[in-house]
Amino acid sequence: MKLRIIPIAAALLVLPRLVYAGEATTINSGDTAWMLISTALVTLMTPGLALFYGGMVRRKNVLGTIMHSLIMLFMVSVIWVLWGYTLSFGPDKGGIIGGPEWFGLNGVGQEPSPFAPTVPHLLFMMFQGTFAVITPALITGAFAERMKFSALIFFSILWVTFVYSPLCHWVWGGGWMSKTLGTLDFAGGIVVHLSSAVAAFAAILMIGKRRGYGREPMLPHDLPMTVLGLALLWFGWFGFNAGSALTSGGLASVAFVTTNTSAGAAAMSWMVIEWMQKGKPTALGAVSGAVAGLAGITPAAGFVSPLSSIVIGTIAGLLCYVGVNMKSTFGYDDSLDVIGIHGVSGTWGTLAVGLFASAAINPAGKDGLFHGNTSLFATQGLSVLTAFVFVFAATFIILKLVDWIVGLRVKDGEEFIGLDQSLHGESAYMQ
Amino acid sequence: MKLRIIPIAAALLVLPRLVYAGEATTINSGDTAWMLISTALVTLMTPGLALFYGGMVRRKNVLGTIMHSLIMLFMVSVIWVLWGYTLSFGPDKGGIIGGPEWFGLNGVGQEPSPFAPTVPHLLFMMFQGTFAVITPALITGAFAERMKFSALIFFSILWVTFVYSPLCHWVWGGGWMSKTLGTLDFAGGIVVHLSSAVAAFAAILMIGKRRGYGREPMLPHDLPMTVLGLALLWFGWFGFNAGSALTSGGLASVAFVTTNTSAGAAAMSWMVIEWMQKGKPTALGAVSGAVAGLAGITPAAGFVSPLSSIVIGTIAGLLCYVGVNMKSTFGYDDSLDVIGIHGVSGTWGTLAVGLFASAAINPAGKDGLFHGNTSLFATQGLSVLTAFVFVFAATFIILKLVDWIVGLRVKDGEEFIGLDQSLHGESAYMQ
Amino acid sequence: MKLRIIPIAAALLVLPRLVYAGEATTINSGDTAWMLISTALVTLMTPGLALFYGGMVRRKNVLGTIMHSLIMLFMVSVIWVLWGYTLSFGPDKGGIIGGPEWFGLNGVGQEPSPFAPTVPHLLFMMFQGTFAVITPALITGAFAERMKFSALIFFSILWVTFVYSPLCHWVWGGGWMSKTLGTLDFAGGIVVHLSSAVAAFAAILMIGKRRGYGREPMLPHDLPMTVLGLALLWFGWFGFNAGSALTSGGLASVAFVTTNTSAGAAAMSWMVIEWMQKGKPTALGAVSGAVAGLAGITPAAGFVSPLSSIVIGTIAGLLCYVGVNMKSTFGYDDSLDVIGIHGVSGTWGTLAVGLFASAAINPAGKDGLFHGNTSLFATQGLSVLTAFVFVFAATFIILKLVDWIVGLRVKDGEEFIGLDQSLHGESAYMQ
Amino acid sequence: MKKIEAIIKPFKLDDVKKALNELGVQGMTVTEVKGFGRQKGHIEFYRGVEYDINFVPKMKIEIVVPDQLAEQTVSVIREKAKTGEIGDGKIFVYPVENIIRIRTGESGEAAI
Amino acid sequence: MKKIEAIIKPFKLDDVKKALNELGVQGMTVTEVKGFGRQKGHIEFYRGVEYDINFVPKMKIEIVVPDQLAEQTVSVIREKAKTGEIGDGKIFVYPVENIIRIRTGESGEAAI
Amino acid sequence: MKKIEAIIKPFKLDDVKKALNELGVQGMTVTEVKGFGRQKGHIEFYRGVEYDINFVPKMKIEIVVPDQLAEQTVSVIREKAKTGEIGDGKIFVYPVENIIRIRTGESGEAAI
Ligand SMILES: Nc1ncnc2c1ncn2[C@@H]1O[C@H](COP(=O)(O)OP(=O)(O)O)[C@@H](O)[C@H]1O
Ligand SMILES: Nc1ncnc2c1ncn2[C@@H]1O[C@H](COP(=O)(O)OP(=O)(O)O)[C@@H](O)[C@H]1O
Ligand SMILES: Nc1ncnc2c1ncn2[C@@H]1O[C@H](COP(=O)(O)OP(=O)(O)O)[C@@H](O)[C@H]1O
Repeated sequence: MKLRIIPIAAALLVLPRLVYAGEATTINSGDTAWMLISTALVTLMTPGLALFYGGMVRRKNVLGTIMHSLIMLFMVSVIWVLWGYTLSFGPDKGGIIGGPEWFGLNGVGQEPSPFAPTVPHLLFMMFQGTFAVITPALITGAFAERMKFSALIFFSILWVTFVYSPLCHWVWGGGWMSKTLGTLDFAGGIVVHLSSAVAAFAAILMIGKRRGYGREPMLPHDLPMTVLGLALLWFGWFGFNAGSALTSGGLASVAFVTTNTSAGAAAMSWMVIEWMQKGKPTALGAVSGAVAGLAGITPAAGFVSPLSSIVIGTIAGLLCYVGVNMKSTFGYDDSLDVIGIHGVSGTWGTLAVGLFASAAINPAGKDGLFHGNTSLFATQGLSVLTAFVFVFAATFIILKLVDWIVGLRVKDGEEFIGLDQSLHGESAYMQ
Repeated sequence: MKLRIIPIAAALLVLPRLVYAGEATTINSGDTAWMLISTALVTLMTPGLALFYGGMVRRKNVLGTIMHSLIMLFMVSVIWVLWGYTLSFGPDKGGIIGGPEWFGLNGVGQEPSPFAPTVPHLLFMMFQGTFAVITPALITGAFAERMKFSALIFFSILWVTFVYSPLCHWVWGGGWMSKTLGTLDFAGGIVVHLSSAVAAFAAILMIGKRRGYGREPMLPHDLPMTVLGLALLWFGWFGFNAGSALTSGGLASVAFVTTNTSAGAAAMSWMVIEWMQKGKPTALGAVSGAVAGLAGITPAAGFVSPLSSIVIGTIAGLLCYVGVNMKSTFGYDDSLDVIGIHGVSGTWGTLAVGLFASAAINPAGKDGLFHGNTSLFATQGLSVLTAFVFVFAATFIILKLVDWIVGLRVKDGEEFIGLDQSLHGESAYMQ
Repeated sequence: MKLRIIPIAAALLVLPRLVYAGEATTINSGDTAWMLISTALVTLMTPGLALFYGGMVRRKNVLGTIMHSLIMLFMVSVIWVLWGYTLSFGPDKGGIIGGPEWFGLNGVGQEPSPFAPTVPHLLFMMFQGTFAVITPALITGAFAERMKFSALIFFSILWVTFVYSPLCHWVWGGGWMSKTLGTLDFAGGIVVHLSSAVAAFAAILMIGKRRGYGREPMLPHDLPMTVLGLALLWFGWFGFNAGSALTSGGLASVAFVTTNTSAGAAAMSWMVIEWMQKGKPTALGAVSGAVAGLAGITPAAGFVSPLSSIVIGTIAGLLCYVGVNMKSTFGYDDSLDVIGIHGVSGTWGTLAVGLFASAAINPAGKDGLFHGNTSLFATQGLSVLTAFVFVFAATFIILKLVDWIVGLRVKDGEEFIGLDQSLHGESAYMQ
Repeated sequence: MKKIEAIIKPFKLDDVKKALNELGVQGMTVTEVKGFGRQKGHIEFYRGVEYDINFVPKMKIEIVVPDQLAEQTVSVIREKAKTGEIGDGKIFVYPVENIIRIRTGESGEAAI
Repeated sequence: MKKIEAIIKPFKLDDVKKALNELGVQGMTVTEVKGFGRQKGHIEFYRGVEYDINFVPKMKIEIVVPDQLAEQTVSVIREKAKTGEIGDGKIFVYPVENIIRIRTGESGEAAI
Repeated sequence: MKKIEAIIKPFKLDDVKKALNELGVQGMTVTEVKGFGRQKGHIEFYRGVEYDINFVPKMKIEIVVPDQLAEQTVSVIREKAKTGEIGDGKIFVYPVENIIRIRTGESGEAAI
């Protein structure tokens, strides 16, 4: 057990506390309280995302879009218990995948987790489960307003099993990325944001544009709903990032502060550039910037100082502003900008770890370029590339398969009427 | 003091920790942190329910429906401090009711709670108060869109005093059900869900159908609001169920995992059966299934394994799907399906404890049928029956009284115009 | 270090625990867990306020109003890290202001906070930051629907720097008010509610009424949104008030209970008086009453008993009901009643400390009038007056300056079209 | 051909529609409108301030019918929309010069 | 009898209504509509993309009046709805063949 | 002058508007309406109960044109709004007695 913990300590951030081996085998009630609530917070992010996305689509597709996220909460919650957790965190098989030993949570109980020794194993499992829930939900923004519901279900089952679980194992579960390459990803720059955006990219290539894209306006039908979604996301992100400390204490506090600061800085930088370029600062721009800042700091949250997080956030806001504009340049239809926001900021944040990380902040981390260590930046860059290639290829194959079995896209008539009525047989609003 | 704790340990789940009597008299900061946030989470459930219900009614009744829930938060918060807590948890009088000794929280302070020895007594009081708030709020779904507001207020005062408080005492406060019968109810299958549904049943019989029920369509006016309500309910339910461990640790983690898993499984099973039977999986169906799964696991959350929770949730979703369809069969008007969802799943979950409970999961619990103990199932069945009879009779009498004093139902004209305008003098939406 | 802590103990409420000097220098994981989540809760209040306010304005101004609050979350989050925290809590300079030593969080790290010795300094900083975020957001209700966005930004930067930071230092950061005067303000009756309302008062005098005020109806466009806002505020207020205990334990529990009870009582008292006076209890009235009760108990939450909180809340509801009606009497246009609600209840709550405080509840507090100590009431009254004069004068000067530089008010045409379209170039709703 | 336009109480819509279908009227177009007339609105309160909401929600039904059906249509609406209380609404009859069915291009009575 | 239909700027509704009441016009029906005309819409931005919102919200007022009131009604509306800026809207006058009050069955001018 | 009123499928609005502009029609007024006709609605499910939503959302376009433009306007709409499937809608032509531009007071064809 010990042998497995040490090598992955960097990624897992099981802090100095680990050093006191004697203590490490006891559940700590304060750490557990923080992980319980962090897990609840991350769970809330998925419906938060449903509303964030739901407000941005047209009125006829709001329930369909919300269901894209909710189905992950429903389905992946069960999958994770059955086979997702053991594939991701089960006993390592050659650095590639977790073994099937913990299928159905066999052997995963109330005892201290091997990954977070002051917290019950079941709780660590659940915390990680919430990440597996939200990652595929993020992807759905790319093909909103045109994906078949049955296709989405097949796709998600396969994607969580064959893309998310291995990648998660490589980075956090004791696999080769953290062990051999030394990748640092505090809370999911690669595992969550980059991976969902690369999957989105593959999906967009396969599924094509919405009917009338570029000709008809496709405007958000309810921006206050999107603002509400952002509120829940921001709130939940404290669990996501500060919870990734896996303990309650100084490191969680650092991650909390960098998360909040980066989000604020990114929202401001998006607003300022939009104001300068378009003459008006929009609410949608501001909340998009905030998400950019939250996603950007995610891989770095527990490795950098608050001042660095201002820089990381500010740049995340600017880059994602450019990112969403790429859409017009290249003419693809990424409905809700998964690539422009999560792809860009996930990549930026992962590289930023290589620049700003400081071992003084987190002894389980490393120093980055600005603290005199050149190698980490290369490691991070290589990790991004590897993840890109793997996720793209695997997602592409899965989508081909699903397309072949049930078809990815709704019929023209269904798309026209809207997914709410055609796929779900309901109207979101009456009167 | 000790004498009182031991017999009710089963219901209170004051874990192994209790064994170390010396330690048990100290406040634990981690347990307290978890109970503080759990209490906040459960408090949030009542406005969550307001939105869940509010989205399902017609546009003209949304504020009226929201007020039905909010008034409980406002009013029962005060009642609980004054007399509710002492009736429920005050020094036991013959197994029937708590004595008046703690009226106005006299003697209830910052010292360890007799029911949760690592947590301040005031905090245990408040945690329990949130349950007393939401239970009558659940009932209001049954008579939505036609109940008089003054009648609701009278009814709730009486119901919390004469139905909720005794029942709560019997099951959790050291009364006869837990002490003599040995009922297990982890977080409120009987006390909350069954009791609210039985009260709903009595209310429906008394108040009759909505004007035009069965002739006019009465469709949800804003389903995204209902989805938001579900999000807050699911989030808050972690406090409800995992908070019912009364400590931060392994047991809370188990309850957390079973809660989330059951909810996911139930949402899926409802969706699947609806898809098969009606050809389309609806969003309202999915979120209804989720509530079925959450309510279904409530009495069992800290007694069963995650795998059992998949079974419990799946069956809860199916049974409640059948449950809401009973309405059409029998022709009663349970506006928002309190019986079909909370009644069915509360009953199922309570019985399921008798099937799936495992003393290996929770030493303060017992083994159920599938772990070789036949008696628990009978106990649970008997508890359901007893609760049914008591709640039905008592609620019926209270309603008769209220009807006699102020009348239960709004006038035809008021119902027609809608409660928002006729009872509250406002419109929910402008333009 | 010790020297600084002792004098401000009253305001900071670092409880008996402090006595054990040895223990006090260690981070406590339970206290930290509670402060982490409390900080997240208070962060959520600002978007909660955005929705609370957003629902009350006309449809054409909802995004503009939401942005008024969000911009504080974005901007003050960064300002606080850079210079706000050090001005408020940095090494004291003559009781007037914190020194610049902690600029950019220099020297503020994971070690125990001098203000909350069981919690990392960074976390205490962040917790306080959330208060600095929401206070200026509260002000914006006064000039909703007519303020220039650029003016708001300038105003907020100056206000947080020159009004909030000094005042916060005086009361909580070791400045003269707590040290010399002995002011008690548990969670922000003066620092947050009174100060925002006085600033609102100055702003209203400067900016004038909305076009058509008094002639055209200016009705809330979406009251369920306001109810949702209240739900998030109430939920977050547990972090605000119970988090202000800075530890997880008895004191946090007291503050939690008084907060919830006061809110319930105030909502009821507003509803009852409205019912008696206007014939109908409104939903907007009830939620306004709840906010009155929450704001009213804020300065007293950790100093008074639950029974006292019923009295404080009840009176807060009644006073604020009268407070919002002053608007009609005096004919000013406080769009969303910042004065009538936060001003009235902040003042009442601060004075109520002088009446109801009990050293038996909180040894770090004092006894009030009803516990036989006359001096505290005078202290509290004097503190209110001082704060009023300072905030009014300083805000007035800042507004003059901003008016002179960019102008406070949008053009007539912009106001007429609505801020969403004219300032932000978007529509909140489509179709 | 005539255009019959009726302003009715919203909850009467279903009854009117059913009766018209029985009469053989197949198509109609319905709009939500605000009515001002003898029937007054109501008072609402927002934070103590009273507002006079002086319109009443109504439904406008538009039906184009051949001349010979006009009278019957009017009397069916009159009968079904009537509650006898103030605010029941009005029926207006207008001349129509032509009508064209978009799908087929038919015009005149054939297009109805 | 004439039907006067006016497309006006929404914020002028109250003034117009008041003036018409003073003239003795008791009833009217109002609908929210989208106007396309000389007055152009505006630009909105969503994540960097510019959209041309090319309609303008307008209010449609419909009033049926006896012939002798028609001219005055038109001129009252014209006066009260005017800002002098583009987009003030139009007034259309149509013939009405009959009008029936649902509540009483009265018809013709008596029903107005 | 004629008033052309068309009930069309909502997604055809843009095409129709563009074509009319090209024809020289500058102004029009659009309202969201519910259509009842041969095209039936659809079924929705709420907690297992089936509801027949029997109206179809439509757009109503109103355009007042000089007599000589009427025919062309009608045929442009017919062409552009047509999908060939049931529910394409109808075009009604009504007489207009007068039209006044509020801003200038012009009346008759000059005001269009
Ligand atoms: N002169 C009118 N022109 C247009 N619509 C009218 C006119 N008079 C009444 N209406 C419409 O008819 C509705 C009902 O009229 P009202 O005077 O309230 O009652 P009643 O129809 O019983 O006389 C009004 O709300 C309005 O929509
Ligand atoms: N020919 C027309 N038919 C129907 N409605 C029209 C017509 N022309 C204008 N309108 C309506 O009148 C409104 C105002 O017209 P517009 O050309 O913008 O300004 P103005 O009335 O000052 O000439 C338009 O928004 C539209 O609703
Ligand atoms: N007699 C009528 N009077 C008014 N509107 C009508 C009439 N008939 C049809 N409509 C409108 O035209 C729409 C289309 O008519 P429908 O019968 O469905 O198809 P089609 O136009 O292809 O014959 C209807 O939804 C309704 O709004």
